[in-house]
Amino acid sequence: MPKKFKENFKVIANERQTSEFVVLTLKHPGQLPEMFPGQFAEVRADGAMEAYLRRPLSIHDVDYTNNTLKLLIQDVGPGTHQLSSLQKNDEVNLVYPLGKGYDLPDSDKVLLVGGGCGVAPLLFLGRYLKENGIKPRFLIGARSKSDLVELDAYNRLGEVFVTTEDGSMGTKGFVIHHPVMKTFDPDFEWLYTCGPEAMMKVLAKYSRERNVKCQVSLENTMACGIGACLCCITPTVEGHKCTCIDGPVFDANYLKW
Amino acid sequence: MPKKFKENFKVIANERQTSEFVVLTLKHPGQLPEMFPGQFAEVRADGAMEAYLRRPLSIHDVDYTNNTLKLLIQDVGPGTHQLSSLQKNDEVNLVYPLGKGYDLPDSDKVLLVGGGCGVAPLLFLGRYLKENGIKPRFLIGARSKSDLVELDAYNRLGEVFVTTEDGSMGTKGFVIHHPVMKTFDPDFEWLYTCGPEAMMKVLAKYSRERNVKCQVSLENTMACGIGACLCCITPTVEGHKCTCIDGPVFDANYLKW
Amino acid sequence: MVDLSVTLGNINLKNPVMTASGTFGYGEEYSDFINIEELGGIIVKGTTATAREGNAYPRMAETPMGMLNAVGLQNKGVDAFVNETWPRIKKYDTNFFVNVSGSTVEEYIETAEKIASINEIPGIELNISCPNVKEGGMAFGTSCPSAIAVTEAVRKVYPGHLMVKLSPNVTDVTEIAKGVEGAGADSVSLINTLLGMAIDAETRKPILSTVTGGLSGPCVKPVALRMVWQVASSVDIPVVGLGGISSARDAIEFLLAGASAIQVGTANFREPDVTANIISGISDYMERHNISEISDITGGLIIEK
Amino acid sequence: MVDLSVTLGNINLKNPVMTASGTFGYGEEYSDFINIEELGGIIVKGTTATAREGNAYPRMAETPMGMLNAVGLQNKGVDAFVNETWPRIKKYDTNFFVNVSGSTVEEYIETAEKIASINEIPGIELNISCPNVKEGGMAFGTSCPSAIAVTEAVRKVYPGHLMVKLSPNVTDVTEIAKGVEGAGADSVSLINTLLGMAIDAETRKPILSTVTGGLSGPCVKPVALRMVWQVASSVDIPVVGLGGISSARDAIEFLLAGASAIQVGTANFREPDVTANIISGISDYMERHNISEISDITGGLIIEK
Ligand SMILES: Cc1cc2nc3c(=O)[nH]c(=O)nc-3n(C[C@H](O)[C@H](O)[C@H](O)COP(=O)(O)OP(=O)(O)OC[C@H]3O[C@@H](n4cnc5c(N)ncnc54)[C@H](O)[C@@H]3O)c2cc1C
Ligand SMILES: Cc1cc2nc3c(=O)[nH]c(=O)nc-3n(C[C@H](O)[C@H](O)[C@H](O)COP(=O)(O)OP(=O)(O)OC[C@H]3O[C@@H](n4cnc5c(N)ncnc54)[C@H](O)[C@@H]3O)c2cc1C
Ligand SMILES: Cc1cc2nc3c(=O)[nH]c(=O)nc-3n(C[C@H](O)[C@H](O)[C@H](O)COP(=O)(O)O)c2cc1C
Ligand SMILES: Cc1cc2nc3c(=O)[nH]c(=O)nc-3n(C[C@H](O)[C@H](O)[C@H](O)COP(=O)(O)O)c2cc1C
Ligand code: FES
Ligand code: FES
Repeated sequence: MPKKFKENFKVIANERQTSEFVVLTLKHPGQLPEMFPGQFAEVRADGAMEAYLRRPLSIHDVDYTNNTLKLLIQDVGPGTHQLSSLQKNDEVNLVYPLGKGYDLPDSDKVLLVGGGCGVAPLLFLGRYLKENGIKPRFLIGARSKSDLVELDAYNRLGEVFVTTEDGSMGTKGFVIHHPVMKTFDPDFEWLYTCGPEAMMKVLAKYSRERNVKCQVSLENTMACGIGACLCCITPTVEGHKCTCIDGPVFDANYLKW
Repeated sequence: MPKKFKENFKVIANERQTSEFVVLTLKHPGQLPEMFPGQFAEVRADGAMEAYLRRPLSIHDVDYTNNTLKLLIQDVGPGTHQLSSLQKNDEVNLVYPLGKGYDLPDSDKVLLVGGGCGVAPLLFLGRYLKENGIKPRFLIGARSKSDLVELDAYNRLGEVFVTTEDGSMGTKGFVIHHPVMKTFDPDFEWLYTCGPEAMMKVLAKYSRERNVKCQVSLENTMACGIGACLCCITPTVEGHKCTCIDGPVFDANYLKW
Repeated sequence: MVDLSVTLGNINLKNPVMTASGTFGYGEEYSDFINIEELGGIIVKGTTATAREGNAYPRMAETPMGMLNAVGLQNKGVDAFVNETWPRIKKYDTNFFVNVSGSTVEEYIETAEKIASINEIPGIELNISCPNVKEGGMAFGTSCPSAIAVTEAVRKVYPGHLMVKLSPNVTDVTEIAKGVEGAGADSVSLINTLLGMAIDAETRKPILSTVTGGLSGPCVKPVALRMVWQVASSVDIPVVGLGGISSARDAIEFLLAGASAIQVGTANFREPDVTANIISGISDYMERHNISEISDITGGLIIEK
Repeated sequence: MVDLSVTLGNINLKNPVMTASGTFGYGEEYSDFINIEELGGIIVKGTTATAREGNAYPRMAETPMGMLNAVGLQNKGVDAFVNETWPRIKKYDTNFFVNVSGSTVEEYIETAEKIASINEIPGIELNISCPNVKEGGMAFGTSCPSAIAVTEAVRKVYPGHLMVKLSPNVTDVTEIAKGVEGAGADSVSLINTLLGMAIDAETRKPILSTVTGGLSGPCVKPVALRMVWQVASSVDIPVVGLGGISSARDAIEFLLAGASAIQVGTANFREPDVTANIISGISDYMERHNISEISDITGGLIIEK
C-alpha cells in the first residue's frame, strides 16, 4: 500500500463559488506524493467545537508542479463550515492520500456523472483520464444553475452536459433524464459517478441493465479513514467492506445495491 | 442592580505586549453602558475546543467617547490563547459588566498594587480615581522587566513604582519589599490590589497590621459569572459568598484570610 | 400557528422548556438576558430543611465540552426560601418548581411539607441523587429500595406534582424509574450529573475540593438521551429530559426520545439567553415540519425494524 | 534519564502507553504515522470464536467531543487471527494483547484457548461488556455474578496474563472489579464505552442502526478517571486506565489516579500519531518533575484532608 501522510498544508486560495461551495487551494510544504482520483483526505477542522473527528474530503484536483491540491467543500455543518472559512495563509492538517480511487477504464468511451458536491473527485479524474489518453465527458446535475460550480474547469478537459432540477440550465430534471443517457449504449462503456446515493443507485441499475461498467464513490460516515475502526462499512457481495480502504470507489456490481 | 448585557464587540486592535500578554481593544456597536473598575466580562472563546465555558476577564480600560473597552489578556491556556489570537475585525462575544468593583476611597492617600495579569483592572481603576479627584500611585510587581506591560499608560495617570523578582527593573524582590511599603503608614490609607493570591494575602496581612483599608480582587474559577451556579465561592466572615457577584473585589477583612 | 404548550400531569406549561436546578439560580439572575416569564418552568436550586454552606472551594472544573461541579447543595434552607426568596420571585408569571434535597428521609419530608404550603408552586422535583447521604454514603437515587422509600414518604405529605429526578450513575435506570412510578411519582426527570473527576497533573492534586463531582454539559448528552429513551419506554408517567441540551435541535431529540418537557442546565452558563433561542427554535422546527403540537413530537422517534 | 518501562503483573512494557481495542486495528494500519514498535502494547480488535459481520451501517455518530460506535464485534474469528493475522503482525517488536469477546462463556473459553497457543502473545483482554449476550440481554460486565463466572471459566483455560475490561455502565464498578480480581484476573482495564444514543432531529430516526451505541472520546474522560481512581483504590491487581486520553497530560492524570498503564482509543482517529506524542510527553513531564520511574507517578494523587 502506498504511504499515507499527516501534514500541514498552507491555504493559498479560498475561492467561493456559491453560498454553499468553496474551492480551497492548499500548498504542500515540499513535494506532493502521488495521488489518484477518488482518493480523499481526512481534514482536521481546527476551531470547530463540534468537529472532534476529521472530515473526509475528496481530492478535487492536484498540481504536482506547484505542489498544490484542491478541495471542493460544501458547507453543510460545523466541520465544513469551519473549513470553508479558512483564509489565505491559514494552515490546515491533512491525513492523506486515503482509500482506493477509480480504476482506469478498458475503454475510451467514458462518462463521468456527478451531482452536488459529488462533483469533487471528477475534476481530478477527468484530468487523470485525459493524461492517460482518454477523453472524458462530464454529465453534471444540480438543483439549479446557481449550484453549478467550476463548469469552465470541466470544459477545459472535455465535453460537459448539464441537468438542473428547475431547468435553469441544461436539461430539466435529474442526470438520468439527460438525452446523453438515452443514447448511452453505443457511446459509453464506462460510467464513473459520485454524488447523492439515490442518484448513484439509479445509475448503477441503469448500467447493470445495459451491461456497462459502473464505478461509484460512497460517502459513508467515517471515524479513522484508514481501516482501523470499522465504522464505515458497506455491504458487498463479499460481506461488509470498509468504505475508507476498500473504497470509497467500488464497482457498482460489487455492492449490495 | 445595574443591567448586564450579552453583546458582540468588534476587535479594533490587538497589541501584543510580550510573548504572554496582549491588549485587545474592542468596539461596542452602540453606546457603552457605565462600568466600574474591578468589574469583569465573561468572554466566549469561540474556536477553542477546550473552552466551552466563557472566560472571566477584567475590564482593563474604558473609553466612553469612542465606545471602546480594553482587555489585558495573559495567554495561559486554550481560552486565553484563542482570545489572544483575535485579529482586527474579528467579533467577540461578551457578557458584561459583571461583579462588584472597587469602592471609592474615603482618603486621597491610595496605592494600587498589581502583580502579573493582576494589573488588568488597575489601569481602569487609576483613571477612575483620577477622574474622581484622587491621584493614584501604582506599585507593580513582575518576574522580570520583560513581563512589565503598559508602564507608560500608568505613568500618565500617576507615579509608578516597580519591583522585579530578578531585579532587572525597579526594586529587586516582591512588591512587599519595595521601599514605599516601608513608609506606607503615613503616606497611604487605602490599598487596592489585584494579582496572585499569595501576594494579596501578604498585602492583606500588612494592611491589617497597620489598620489600612485593603481591597483585593479574587480570581476564582467561574462557570456562570452572574451568581447562578455557586461555583465561585470564597469563605467570608458571613459564610460562603460568590466571587462573581459579591466580588470579585472584597475588603480583605471580610475574607477568611 | 404552532402551540408550544404542554401538560405535565396536572400542570400546564407554556412550552416544554424549563431550566435545570442549580444552573439558573432563582430565575432573577437571568432576567437581564431573557424574559424569564417566557419559560415553561424554572426549577430553583436544591433546597434543604436547614441552611447549608455547601462544599469548600474549588467547586468547578472544566472538562471537554462540559464541567464538573461540587457545589454540594449550598442554600439558605427551606424557611428562607418560603419567607425571603419566594415573596421576591412570585411576581414572575411562570411555573416555579422547588428542587427538594436532603440527607435523610425526614429532611426531605420537612422540606416538601413546607413547600406544600405555597399554593402557587405547582410541584417539587425530588433530588434523590445528591452525595453525602445516609445509608453508607450510597445516594438514595442509586438504590431502588431507598429511591422508593423516599418517594413514598414524600408522596404522603406532598399533594402537588411530584417529579423525581433520577441519577444516571446506575446499571439500570428503568428499574429505578419504575420503582418511583410505583411509589407515587407524577413524573420523572433525568439525568442528574454523572459522577466524574478531574486532576491537575502539575500539582498532582484533584481539582475539586471533594475529589469527585458531577459532570454536566454537552458531553453527557448521548448518555442522557439514551436513558430518557429507555425510561420513556418503560414508565407511563411523563418524562422530563435533560443533560447537555444547548440548542433547539438537542431539545427536539429529547422530545423524540420520549420526553414531555426538557430542562436546560449548563448551557445557560455559556449563553445566558439560550433558553429563548431554544423556544423559538422549537417553534421554527414545528412550522418547518408541519407539527402543530409538542405532544406530536414526544416519543415520535421512528425506529425501523 | 527517565525510565518509561512498566510491569503489568508478569509482563514488561516499554512504556505505559497501549492502544485500545477496536480503535487501532492490528497496529499495521497506523504504521505510516508512527513506529508502532515504540508502543507499550497494542490491544487488537475484539476477537470472537467465529467470524462476525457486526452490525448494519450506520455504525458511527459524532457527539460533542466524542463519538458513538455500534461496530458490534466485526472480525474474522479467532482462527483467522491465529492463521492469517498473527503471522503478518508478529514481526513487530511490541506486546500484542488480544481482546477476547463473546456471547457465551463457551465462546470466550474457545477463543482464549486458541490464543493461548500463541506463545508470543503475553495476555488477553477479556471484553465482558459487549451487548447482545446470553442472560436476558444483560452484558456479562454489568452483573457481578456473571462477570465472575466468565472470568473464572477463562482463567481455568488461559495461563497467560488475564486482563479483564470493565464496563462503566454500572452503579458500583469497584464491586465488579473486586469480583473479577477474586476470580483470578491479573489486571483490570477500564473503561469500555458508556451506553449512549444519537437522534437525527430532521429525519426523526436514531443515527445508529442499533439505536444505542458506545460513547468514547474526550467527553468520557472525567467519568473514566473517577472509575479508575475508585477501582485502583479497591483492588490489589494493576489497573489499566482508558477513556478519552488524548494527551500526555491526560495519561498522567490516569497514572496519578492509580493506573499502571493506559490505553489510547478514539484519539487515534483524530491524530494517528497521538501515541508517539503521548510517550514523549510523559517523558518530558518526568524530566520536568524529576521523576525517574513511572511507578512513582502511579497512584501519586495527593489528596489533602
Ligand atoms: C470519502 C468521502 C469524500 C467526501 N468528499 C467530499 C468533498 O469533496 N466535498 C464535500 O463537501 N464533502 C465531501 N464529503 C462529505 C463530507 O465529509 C461531509 O459533508 C462532512 O463530513 C460533514 O461535516 P460537517 O461537520 O460539516 O457536518 P455534520 O454536522 O457532520 O453533518 C452535516 C450533515 O451531513 C451529514 N453527513 C455528515 N457526514 C457525512 C458523510 N460522511 N457522508 C454523508 N453525509 C454526511 C450529516 O448526517 C448531517 O446531516 C465526503 C465524504 C466522504 C466519506
Ligand atoms: C474576575 C476575574 C478576572 C480576571 N481577569 C483577567 C484578566 O484581566 N486578564 C487575564 O489574563 N486573566 C484574567 N483572569 C483569569 C482568566 O480568567 C483565566 O486565566 C482564564 O480563564 C484561563 O482560561 P484558559 O482557557 O486560557 O486556561 P485554562 O486551561 O482554563 O487554565 C490555565 C491555567 O489557569 C488556571 N486557571 C483557570 N481559570 C482560572 C481562574 N479563573 N483563576 C485562576 N486560575 C485559573 C488553571 O487552573 C490552569 O492552571 C480573571 C479571572 C477572574 C475570575
Ligand atoms: C453548578 C451546578 C449545580 C447543580 N445543582 C443541582 C441541584 O441543586 N439539584 C439538582 O437536582 N441538580 C443540580 N444540578 C444538576 C443539573 O440540574 C442537571 O441535572 C445537570 O447539570 C445535567 O444537565 P445539563 O447538562 O443541561 O447541565 C447542578 C448542576 C450544576 C452544573
Ligand atoms: C470504533 C470502536 C470500536 C471498539 N471496539 C472495541 C472492541 O472490539 N473491544 C473492546 O473491548 N472495546 C472496544 N472499543 C472500546 C475502546 O477500546 C475503549 O474502551 C473506549 O473507546 C474508550 O476509550 P477512548 O475514549 O480512548 O476511545 C471500541 C471503541 C471504538 C470507538
Ligand atoms: S473509517 Fe475507520 S475503518 Fe473506515
Ligand atoms: S460563577 Fe456562578 S455563581 Fe459565581
